[in-house]
Amino acid sequence: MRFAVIVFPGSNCDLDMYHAVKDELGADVEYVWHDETSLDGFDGVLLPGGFSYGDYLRTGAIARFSPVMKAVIKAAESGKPVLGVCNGFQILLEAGLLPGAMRRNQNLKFICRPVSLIVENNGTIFSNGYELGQDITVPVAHGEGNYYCDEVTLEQLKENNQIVFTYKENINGSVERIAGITNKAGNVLGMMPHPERAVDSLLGSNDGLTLFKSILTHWRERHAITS
Amino acid sequence: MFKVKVYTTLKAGVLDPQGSAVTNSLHHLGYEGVEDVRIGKVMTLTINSTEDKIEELVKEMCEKLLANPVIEDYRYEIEEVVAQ
Amino acid sequence: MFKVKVYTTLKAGVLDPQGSAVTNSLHHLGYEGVEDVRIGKVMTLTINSTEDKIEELVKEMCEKLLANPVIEDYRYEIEEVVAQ
Amino acid sequence: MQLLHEPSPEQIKDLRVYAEMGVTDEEFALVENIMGRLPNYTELGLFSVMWSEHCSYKNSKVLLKKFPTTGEKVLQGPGEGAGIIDIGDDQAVVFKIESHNHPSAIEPYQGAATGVGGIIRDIFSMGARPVAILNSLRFGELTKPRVKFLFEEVVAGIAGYGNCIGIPTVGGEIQFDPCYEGNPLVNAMCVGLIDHKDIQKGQAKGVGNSVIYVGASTGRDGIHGATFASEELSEASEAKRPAVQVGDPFMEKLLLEACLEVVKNDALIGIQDMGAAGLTSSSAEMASKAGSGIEMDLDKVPQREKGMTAYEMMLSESQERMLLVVKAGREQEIIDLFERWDLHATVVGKVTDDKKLRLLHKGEVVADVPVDALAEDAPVYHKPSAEPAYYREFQQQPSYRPNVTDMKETLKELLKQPTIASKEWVYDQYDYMVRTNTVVSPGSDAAVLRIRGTEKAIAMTTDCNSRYLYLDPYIGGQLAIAEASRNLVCSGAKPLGVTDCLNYGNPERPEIFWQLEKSTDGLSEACRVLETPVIGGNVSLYNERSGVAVYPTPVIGMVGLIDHVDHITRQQFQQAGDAIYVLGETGEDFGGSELQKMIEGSIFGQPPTFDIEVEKERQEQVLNAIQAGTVSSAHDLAEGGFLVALAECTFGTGLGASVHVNGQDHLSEFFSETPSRYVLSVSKENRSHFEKLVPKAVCIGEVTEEPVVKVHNSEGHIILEEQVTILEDTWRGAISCLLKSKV
Ligand SMILES: Nc1ncnc2c1ncn2[C@@H]1O[C@H](COP(=O)(O)OP(=O)(O)O)[C@@H](O)[C@H]1O
Ligand SMILES: [Mg+2]
Repeated sequence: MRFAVIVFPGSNCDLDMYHAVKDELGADVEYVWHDETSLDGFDGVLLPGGFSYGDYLRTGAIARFSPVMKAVIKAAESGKPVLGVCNGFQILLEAGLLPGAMRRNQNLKFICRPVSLIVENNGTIFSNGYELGQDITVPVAHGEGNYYCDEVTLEQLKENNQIVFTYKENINGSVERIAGITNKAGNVLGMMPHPERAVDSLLGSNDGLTLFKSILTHWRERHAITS
Repeated sequence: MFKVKVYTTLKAGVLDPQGSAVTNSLHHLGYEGVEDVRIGKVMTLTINSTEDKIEELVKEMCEKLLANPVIEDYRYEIEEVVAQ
Repeated sequence: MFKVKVYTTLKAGVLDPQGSAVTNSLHHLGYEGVEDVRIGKVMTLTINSTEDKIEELVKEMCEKLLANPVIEDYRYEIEEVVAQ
Repeated sequence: MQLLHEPSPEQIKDLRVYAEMGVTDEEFALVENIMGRLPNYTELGLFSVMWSEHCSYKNSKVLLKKFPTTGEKVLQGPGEGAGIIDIGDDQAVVFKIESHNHPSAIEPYQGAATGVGGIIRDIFSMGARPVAILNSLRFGELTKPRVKFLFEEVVAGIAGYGNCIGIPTVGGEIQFDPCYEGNPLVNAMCVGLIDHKDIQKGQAKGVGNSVIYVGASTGRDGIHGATFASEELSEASEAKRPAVQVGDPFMEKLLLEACLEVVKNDALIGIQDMGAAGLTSSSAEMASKAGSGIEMDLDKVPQREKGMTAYEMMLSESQERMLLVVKAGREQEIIDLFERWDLHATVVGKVTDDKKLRLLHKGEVVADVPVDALAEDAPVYHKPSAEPAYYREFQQQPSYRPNVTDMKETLKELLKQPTIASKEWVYDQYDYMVRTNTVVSPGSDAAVLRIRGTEKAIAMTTDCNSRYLYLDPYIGGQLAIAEASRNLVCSGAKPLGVTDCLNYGNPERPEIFWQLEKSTDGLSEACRVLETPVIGGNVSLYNERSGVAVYPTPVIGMVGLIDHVDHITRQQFQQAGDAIYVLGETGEDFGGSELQKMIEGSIFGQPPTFDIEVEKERQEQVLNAIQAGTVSSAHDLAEGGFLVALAECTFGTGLGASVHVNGQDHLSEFFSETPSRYVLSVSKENRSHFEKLVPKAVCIGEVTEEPVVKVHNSEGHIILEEQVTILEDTWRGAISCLLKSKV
């Protein structure tokens, strides 16, 4: 399986994502520059965290016009797994690939620390390796992770089982403690916590590695069936 | 030449963490009468264009980039100015 | 009851990285005519007061909290409204 | 400072216009002499910034000479953007600390943010990849609204810049004391990694090569910032302050990545950031170091504002700009490389052989000045020095002993002091994990980063207990170095070298110069004994407000090498049943202690007694024991003394400690701040090996399952007992509690 890590001007967790996939997951991975127009040849797309375009105007607002985003949308539509972490999540929201929007954290401060997440849905491409209801430790590092959506959208998220992770404690004010959601089709996941920072116990936790392994497992299964 | 002001504000009903913080601070400072503060952005654009479709243009920029329709409302003011 | 709008903008000469980023982005989107964007804040305050010194009050709030006089200019608009 | 007409050279002399720029009569005469004519306004501007204390170190140079700056592993000592030390495998660490005190006093968010931005540029302009940021902060007491504001904004500014650019902020230190109220200190340190082959020098070599400008365009912000930083703060200085510089971390992220690509290109000859005195210092220093000259056409300099004069452009301190020297004929390659990062590089001049800095503007030569005169020939002063009266008085006082009745309450009160309390409120706002190398995050004695692709790790810390320096700058100076070094040793690292930031009051006052003199003596001596050469630093003088000078505060940044990640050690206890040892006898040392400050509201008397040789011996033993794999946790005893340190070892672990004290002077055993002491925990199987390596360590008890701190006396009676959660909550919540309180 071959992953693309998209690099926007101002991305700064691209390296972490790259190493998580390459060194810890052991899969193929390449950086893809924001002005590329094709993602053909990649089986999965990773939008890393950081401050694309300085997070100026609104987080993710400027990056979503990068040429590569057309290819990301195409990949999403074709059913490939697309994972947006932190700023990557914010870009997916601005691009309309996921519903809702981000506001500044309730206490208006950047928060960086390992937090407990609850796995709300382990039936997705991204979470099949977790137990339902499992309590995992994954770091957050964001200033605008206060997820918002209107009530209608929230109902839909629940109905379609799109909420994958919630915070055990509401650290930032998010609606219903939402930490990560998928699109309706289930192949696009956006999450504020950083699974790529939790892949090596030397650095505290490797609970995030399961997420990457889930993607790989899913891909292998599908591949085994179709080939 | 146009001077355009675009105002974006959070939609009614969307909780505004920054606004709440300012309200609290104002209370702390003794301005108890302040019931509510909402914070938005004002963007001042200088546009070099003789276009008569300036309004359409501005609207387009707002919808595409300057505002996020999921949580924000916007309005604008357009003023024609003589270039110095 | 008053509805007060406070506008803060960066002083002339103070770098506005946000504004530059938006200008560039608009250029990329094909709006070449946009020469400059400066980004400021608009704060909408609802103040429950019958005070006739409302203007003084608002000025004080701006100086103390709402604006950062070192890098920002501010102005305000005060409108008296009938409470619903 | 916008003038409709710049004064003529004659007017400058006759009306003493130079005085407004901080140039003295003697210095002006010197300039006239060097030039062989009267300088024009622009030329005088160049001299005034380059000869300011901030750029020339004219008042501190004589003292800096005393520092040991060489060593087997030193690849680059003072003199470039940052110092460099070899760590083996053809890799090296690059680090430097710098102050941004005055800008932060005026506009704390942007002041702190641009301070971080500036120090990062120093590191990547050496060709190194910045891997960590640290800081050292000083504020007044957290009870005043203005202090709270400064504190919150400074922290937000550091976070805002570091988080956005994606370099982890992994450590720092903060002290609160009334002497910093009007003049807070904001020092930022950056650490980078480099392969030996990539080391750059800021030199303008090769006649005809091109001078290239890249980064943000030049505005009127920060004009005369260097001069501003070389004066005391006052109401008057606030009025004439330059337009505040606003940081653009996004621009710097692009610059950083692009420059790290450029240094791999052999078309690059030299590169330097535009820091203090911007275009002036970068061009003059690059030329001076290379023995060449530079000619620049200011019309080509990207400008943000209309109608800028040569003077304004040369003195602007707009942020996020770099100056490069590139081989003639290969400019386009470099320009294209920057273009890929959305950065516009422009050729603004060329290297000449006449050792002059020549500036053209609108077709005319507006300045023609010898570069060495600017960069090298600033006057050097040896200011008069005088022992202050307070010092004599303190020395004569009897040794201070506090009056304490309730030990447990005292411990809790100490844990609440903001200088001791958890700094979680602060570092929660810093992304200390980005780039996923941070093994020991903020909250231990030193931060530790692994070096990817090797078994090694580096440890880093900033330290300075300025109270000791105030009481005795010589001993205090030694203590600052010793503490930094001890902190590295506790994390399993061998200290490599020092960067220092000397924050003092007005050196023109003999008592202040005396402090500078004595403390640099102490620092130098400790560096020599502990074999930690000074490879760079920064001097910030004139830290005064309304005649009140800050305590002498030479902040020490230190980096150490851990030869294997297995040796990384934390201050927290690791498992129940481990034996707890204390290394180092306890004396009656309360002068300048946290307890004295808490009880008396001020500090006086003499600082702790200190023996640098003993310090060295213990550091070596502890490091040996750690490297032999016998130590589970290690923590040094600092502010607050033994009980505070013991409690800290339990925090965040869910464990407790049961210990006994043998002496009769419980007050000293609990709270004295005798230096060179450690609390170590050792697992059962390692005890005998450990005791051989650290023969003087005394076993005082053990780590317990039950989360309680218990202290017994020599008869076995419990003399102090408290739940860890109660102690921990007090300690963890103290700062946010102070910030919320309305007092
Ligand atoms: N306190 C100090 N101790 C040792 N070296 C110092 C000290 N202060 C300044 N230096 C050295 O003097 C040189 C010039 O310093 P500085 O002007 O701050 O550098 P830059 O031009 O990069 O800002 C640097 O190499 C710096 O490391
Ligand atoms: Mg510098």
